[in-house]
Amino acid sequence: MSVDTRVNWGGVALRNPVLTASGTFGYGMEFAPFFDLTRIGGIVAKSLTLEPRIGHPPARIAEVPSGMLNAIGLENVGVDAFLNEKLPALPEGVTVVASVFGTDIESYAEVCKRLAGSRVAALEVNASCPHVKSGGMEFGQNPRVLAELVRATRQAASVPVAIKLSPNVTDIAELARVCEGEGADALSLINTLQVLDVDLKTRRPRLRNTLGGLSGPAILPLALRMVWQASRAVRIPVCGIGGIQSGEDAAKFLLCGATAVQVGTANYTNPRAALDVAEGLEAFAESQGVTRLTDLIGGLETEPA
Amino acid sequence: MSVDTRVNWGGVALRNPVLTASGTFGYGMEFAPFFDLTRIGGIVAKSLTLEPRIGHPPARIAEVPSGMLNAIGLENVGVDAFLNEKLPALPEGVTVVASVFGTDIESYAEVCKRLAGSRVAALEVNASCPHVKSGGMEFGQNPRVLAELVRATRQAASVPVAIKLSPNVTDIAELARVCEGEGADALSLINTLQVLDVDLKTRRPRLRNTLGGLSGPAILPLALRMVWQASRAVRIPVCGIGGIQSGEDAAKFLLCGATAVQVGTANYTNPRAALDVAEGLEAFAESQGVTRLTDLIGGLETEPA
Amino acid sequence: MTSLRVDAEVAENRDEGGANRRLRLRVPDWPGSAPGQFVMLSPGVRSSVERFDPLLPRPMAVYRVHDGCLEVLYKVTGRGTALLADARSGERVRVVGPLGKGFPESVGKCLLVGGGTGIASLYDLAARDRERSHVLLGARSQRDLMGQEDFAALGVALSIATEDGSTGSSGLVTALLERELETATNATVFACGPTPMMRASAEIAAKHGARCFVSLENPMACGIGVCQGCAAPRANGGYALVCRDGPVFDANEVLWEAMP
Amino acid sequence: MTSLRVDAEVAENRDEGGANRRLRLRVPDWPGSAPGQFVMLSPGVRSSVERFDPLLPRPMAVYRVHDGCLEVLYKVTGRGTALLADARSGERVRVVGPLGKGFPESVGKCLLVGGGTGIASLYDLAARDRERSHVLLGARSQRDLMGQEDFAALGVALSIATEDGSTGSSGLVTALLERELETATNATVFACGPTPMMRASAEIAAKHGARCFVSLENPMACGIGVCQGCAAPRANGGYALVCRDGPVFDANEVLWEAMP
Ligand SMILES: Cc1cc2nc3c(=O)[nH]c(=O)nc-3n(C[C@H](O)[C@H](O)[C@H](O)COP(=O)(O)OP(=O)(O)OC[C@H]3O[C@@H](n4cnc5c(N)ncnc54)[C@H](O)[C@@H]3O)c2cc1C
Ligand SMILES: Cc1cc2nc3c(=O)[nH]c(=O)nc-3n(C[C@H](O)[C@H](O)[C@H](O)COP(=O)(O)OP(=O)(O)OC[C@H]3O[C@@H](n4cnc5c(N)ncnc54)[C@H](O)[C@@H]3O)c2cc1C
Ligand SMILES: Cc1cc2nc3c(=O)[nH]c(=O)nc-3n(C[C@H](O)[C@H](O)[C@H](O)COP(=O)(O)O)c2cc1C
Ligand SMILES: Cc1cc2nc3c(=O)[nH]c(=O)nc-3n(C[C@H](O)[C@H](O)[C@H](O)COP(=O)(O)O)c2cc1C
Ligand code: FES
Ligand code: FES
Repeated sequence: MSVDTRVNWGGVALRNPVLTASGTFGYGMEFAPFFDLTRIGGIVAKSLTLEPRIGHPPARIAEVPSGMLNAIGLENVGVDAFLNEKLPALPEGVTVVASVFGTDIESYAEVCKRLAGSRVAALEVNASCPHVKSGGMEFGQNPRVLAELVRATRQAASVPVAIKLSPNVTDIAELARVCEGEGADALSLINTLQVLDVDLKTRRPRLRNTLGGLSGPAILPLALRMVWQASRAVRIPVCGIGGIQSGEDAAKFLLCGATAVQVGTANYTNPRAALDVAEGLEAFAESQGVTRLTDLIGGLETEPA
Repeated sequence: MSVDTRVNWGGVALRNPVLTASGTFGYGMEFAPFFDLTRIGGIVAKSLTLEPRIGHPPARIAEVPSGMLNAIGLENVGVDAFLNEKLPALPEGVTVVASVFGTDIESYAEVCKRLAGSRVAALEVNASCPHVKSGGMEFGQNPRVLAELVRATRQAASVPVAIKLSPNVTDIAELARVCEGEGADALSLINTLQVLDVDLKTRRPRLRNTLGGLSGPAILPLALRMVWQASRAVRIPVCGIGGIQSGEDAAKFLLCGATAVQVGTANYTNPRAALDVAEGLEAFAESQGVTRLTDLIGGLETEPA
Repeated sequence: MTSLRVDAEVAENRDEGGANRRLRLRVPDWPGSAPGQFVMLSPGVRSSVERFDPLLPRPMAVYRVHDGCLEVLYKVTGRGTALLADARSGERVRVVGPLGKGFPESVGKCLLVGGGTGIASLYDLAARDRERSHVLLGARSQRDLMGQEDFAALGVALSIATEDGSTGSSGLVTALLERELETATNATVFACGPTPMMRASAEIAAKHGARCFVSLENPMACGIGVCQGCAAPRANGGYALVCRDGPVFDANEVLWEAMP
Repeated sequence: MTSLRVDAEVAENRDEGGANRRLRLRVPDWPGSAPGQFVMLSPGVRSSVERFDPLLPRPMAVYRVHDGCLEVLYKVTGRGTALLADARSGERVRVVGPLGKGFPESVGKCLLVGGGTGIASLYDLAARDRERSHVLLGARSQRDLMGQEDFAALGVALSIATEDGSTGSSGLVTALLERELETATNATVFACGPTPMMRASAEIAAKHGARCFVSLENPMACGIGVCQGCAAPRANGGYALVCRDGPVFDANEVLWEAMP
C-alpha cells in the first residue's frame, strides 16, 4: 500500500506536509549534506528583513528541560542577499517559503514586494517573534495591528501568504479569525513561547536579551492546543509548529487540524530530522491503513466514546 | 553563618518562603509521613468550592516531556468538610493557606466568608484554573471580571488575599496591576498552562476533558518570565510557582522578584520535595554569603555587565 | 504501616525473558507491606545527572521481599519502564511506599487471577494463603508470563492459560476461572491485570455468586492520594482514588463501563 | 570534507582521572577531519528510551582518530557530559561531523597553548606539525590535565603548568607562553581553553609580534551554522558563527571584551 502524502497549504501544493521551521534551517543548503531536500514538503527560510541584520549580542541560546531558549535577534542576510545568493543555491525541486519580518508595516510590505516574482512558493509573515523589542511581539498580539499587517502583506505579495502567530496570547482563535478575515491564505503556529531563565552564578538572565523564546518538546502540547483551537476557528489551512521530533508528533498535529507541519529545534539535534518526520508520518499512516494523509486532518475525536 | 529565611507575603509571616502549591499537596496530612510540615513556609490546600465536587472523568493525567498534564476538574471535599475535618488534623505550627474557587463571584465570596475566623493564614483565590469549563479561565483572563472577583473576595475575607493568576494571557503585568488596584494583598503565579495532547491509538485527547494544564519543569522558564514581569508591575508581593524542583530553582524565582514560592508537581516525584527546596534554598543562600533571603528578592540584574 | 521515601540501591535488575524483568532493591528500612500494596518507582533518579524526562514515578506492585531485597517484577512497555531497565546494580532508584490498601482477608478458597503485569500483584497474596490459593495466570504467550517459577516453588495450585497455547491451556485465563468456579463453593476471586480481564473476572464471579476483588492499574502521578489523577469511577457515583482507596476494590464498587 | 550524521557505537568510555574521560566511538564511514574540527555529540540517544532532557547535542573536538575509533576527550562539567559518561560500550551516541574550520597551516615554530577542555582540540594539530610544535598545557592540578601521556608519546616538546604546582611549573600556562615567545622567532600561537586564557594568549602573542589563532568554545545548538546561537563578536563589527566560521579564528578578529 502506498500513502498519498500530498497536501495543499493555502494554495501551495506540497509533496508531503513536512516543512522546516524558519530560523532552524538556515537558508537550506546547510542541510544538503544530510539529506535530499526535495524529499520533504518544503523549507521555510530564516526570517528576512529589508536590510541585513546583525542580531543580539551573545549569549543567545540556553538549554532548559526538554527545550531550548533563544534570542537571536533575527540576524539575517537581508532580502536582497537572499534573492541573489541563497535562493539560487537551492536545487530546482525544493519548495521554498520565505519568512518575512519588519519593524513596521511598510518594511514588511517592502520585503514582500521584493520577493514577488521570485521562485518562492509562499510567504510566511512572522508576526510573532517574541524577542525583538519593537516589532514582532506587538503585531501578533494586537488584533487591530495584526489585521493591518495581514492586509498590507497580502496586497504586496504575489504568492500565497501565511501568517505565523505567537503563542503569547490569551485567545489564539480570535487572532486566527482576524487573519482569515483580512484574506490570509494560511496560518502557521506556534512561534516560540516567551520565557526567561536565570544564571545563578551571575544573577543575570541566561540570555543577554533577558527574554527569549522557548522551543522544543516542552512546547508541543501548547502548540497542539493552539492548532486545535485555531483550526476550528477558521477555514484556511494551518501549519502546526512546536516540538515536533517524529512522524507520530506530526500525526498528532494533523489530527488536531493542521494541514502541514514544520520541524524546528529537532533539526539541531538531528540534521535529518525533517526527512525522518516525513518518512515517519508516512509510515504511521501506512500502519493505520490511512491511504491519504489528508484523511488524518482534523480527525481528533473529542466527544466521549 | 545562619540565614534568616523569614519573609512576609502580603501580611502573612512565613518562616521560610517555600509553600506547597494548591492541588499538589492534598490537604496536607498526606505528607506527614514524609517530613515535618512545620519546617516549610506553609501549605496551600486543594482549591475549595462551596459544595463538594466530584471532578472530571478519567483519564485525568498524562505525562509529557519534562511535565505532566492534568484535568482533575477541581474535585474537592468542599469548604465545610475542609473546616471540619481537614484543617483540624493539621498540627498547630503549620501555616495554612486556603485556596478558593467558585463558579461565580458570589460563590467565591461565600467560600471566603465561611473560611473567615478559621485558622487559615491567608486565602489564595484561584482565578486561573484552566480546565473547568465555566469559571476559572474567564475570571483570570478578563481584566474587568478579575477586578470584580478581587473586590468581592477581598471584601468577604478576614485574612490577606492572594490572587492566583493564569499564564494563558497576553499581558500578565496588566492583570497583576488590576489585582493590586482592587486591593489584593499578594499574587501567586503561575497556574498551569493550557495544553492538549493526543493519543494516537484512539485518536482522542489523552485527557478526557480534551484540554488540560501543563505543570512541571517544562513551564519553569515561562513562570520566571511572568513572575519577573508581574513583580515589576506591582508593589504587592508575588509568590512564584511553576516547575520548581530544587532550592536553586526557588532562588531563581526570588531573583526574578518573588517573595515566596510554591512547590507543585515535584511533590509527586518526591514527597519530601518542599522541604528539600526549603533546605536547598537556605544552603544556596549560605553558599553565596547571603544572610537574609529577602536580599535575593528582585536581585536579577538585566543590564549588560 | 507508614510509608517511606528512599533512594534504594539496585541489587539486581534481571532480564526474565520477553519484556519481563526483575528488579531487586536494597531497602534496609522497609517497614513490610501487605499483599496488594505497591510502591512508586522513579527510574530517572541517577545520582550523576538530574533529568526531568520522563518525569513521573511509576506505580509497581511489591512483588515480594526476598533475600533482604524488595522485589518488583515489571514489563518494559514504555519510556519509564525502559529507563528502569537501564538501571545497573549499584545505581539508585527512588522508592516511595508501601502505598495503598492491599487485598482483604478471606475465608474459603482463593482464586487468584493474574494477567500481564497484574501477575506481580498476586505473589504475596498467594504466599499468605498458600493452602487455600489456586493461582490462574494468563498471558499472550509463554514468554510473556511473569514469575511462573516462583508461584510453582510456592507450592500453590497453579493453572496457566496462554492465548497461543505455548504453555498451559490455550485461551484466556478467564476461561480457567469459569471452570474453577463451576465446582468451587465459597470461593473468593482476586483479579489483577488488564481492565477487560478484570471486568470479565468480576462478571464470571458474580454469575457464580463469588466475591471478587480487583486490583486496578490506573495511571498515577503521586501514589499518595493528592493529585487525584488515578480516579476510578464508582458504581454508586463519584470517583475512588485507586492509590488511596485501592488499588484493591470489591469488583462491585467499580463502574466498569466508565473505566478509562 | 562532507559531514555525516551517524549513531555511533561506543567502543569504550574510560575514566581518565579527575573529571576527565575518553570516549572511543566506532564510525566506520568517518571521512577524516582537519586538526581543530569538532563533532556534535548527543549523549541522550539510547535506542531503548527516547528522552528530551537534556535536549541539545554537545560540541566536542575531534581529539584524534586512533585504532579505528574516533576519540573524544571530555570533562564532566554538567548534565550533558555526565550523561555522556553514562554511555556504555555497545550503546550508541549520535555524532554529527566533522564540523567547522580547523587550524590554518603555518610556518615556523608552533606554540600550542591548551587549558582545560581546550587541550583536546590541540592533539591532531601537534601530530600534524610534530617537529615544529611545542605544546604548553595548563590545568588547575595534575589530575585535571587531559591527554598528557598522548602528547608525551607523540614526541613533541611539552611543557606543563599547574596552578597548584602538582606537576610541571607552578602557575598559569600563559606564563609558559610568555617565556617561550621571549626567545622564539617566527612563532605562531594556537590557543584553546577558557576565554580569559585565550585572550591573555592573544595579548602576549601580539606583544611579541606573533600570530595567534584561537579555538573558541561557545555554547552551540546546531553546530552547522543555522541556529546562530554560537555568535562571537567580531573586532570589525557584527558576529561570527563559531561553528561555521570557526571554531578557529585569528585572535585579532575577536572582540574579546564583548565575548560572553
Ligand atoms: C498499583 C499498580 C501496580 C502496578 N504493578 C505493576 C507491576 O508490578 N509490574 C508492572 O510491570 N507494571 C505494574 N503496573 C503498571 C505499570 O505502572 C505501568 O506499566 C507502567 O507505569 C508503564 O510505564 P511506562 O513508562 O513503561 O509506559 P508509558 O506509556 O511511557 O507511561 C506513560 C505514563 O502512563 C502511565 N501508565 C502507562 N501504562 C500504565 C498502566 N498499565 N498502569 C498504570 N500506569 C500506566 C505511566 O505510569 C506513566 O505515567 C502497576 C500499576 C499500578 C497502578
Ligand atoms: C568547538 C568546541 C569544542 C569543544 N571540545 C571539547 C572537548 O574536546 N572536550 C570537552 O570536554 N569539552 C569541549 N567543549 C566544551 C563542551 O562542549 C562543554 O563543556 C559541554 O558542552 C558542557 O556540557 P554539559 O552538558 O556538561 O554542561 P551544561 O552546563 O549542562 O551545558 C548546558 C549547555 O551549555 C553548553 N555549554 C556549557 N559549557 C560550555 C562550554 N564550555 N563550551 C561550549 N558549550 C558549553 C552546553 O553545550 C549545553 O548546551 C568544546 C566546545 C566547543 C564549542
Ligand atoms: C534559534 C531559533 C531561531 C528562530 N528564528 C526564527 C525566525 O527567524 N523566524 C520565525 O518565524 N521563527 C523563528 N524561530 C521559531 C521556529 O520557527 C519555531 O516556530 C519554534 O522554534 C517552534 O518550533 P520547534 O519547537 O520545533 O523548534 C526560531 C527558533 C529557534 C529555536
Ligand atoms: C494535578 C494538579 C492539580 C492541581 N490543582 C490545583 C488546584 O486545585 N488549584 C490551584 O490553584 N492550582 C492547582 N494546580 C496548579 C498548581 O498549584 C501549580 O500552580 C502548577 O502545577 C504549577 O506548578 P508546578 O509546575 O510546580 O506543578 C494543580 C496542579 C496539578 C498538577
Ligand atoms: S495517583 Fe495521585 S491521587 Fe492517586
Ligand atoms: S551552533 Fe548553531 S549557528 Fe553555530
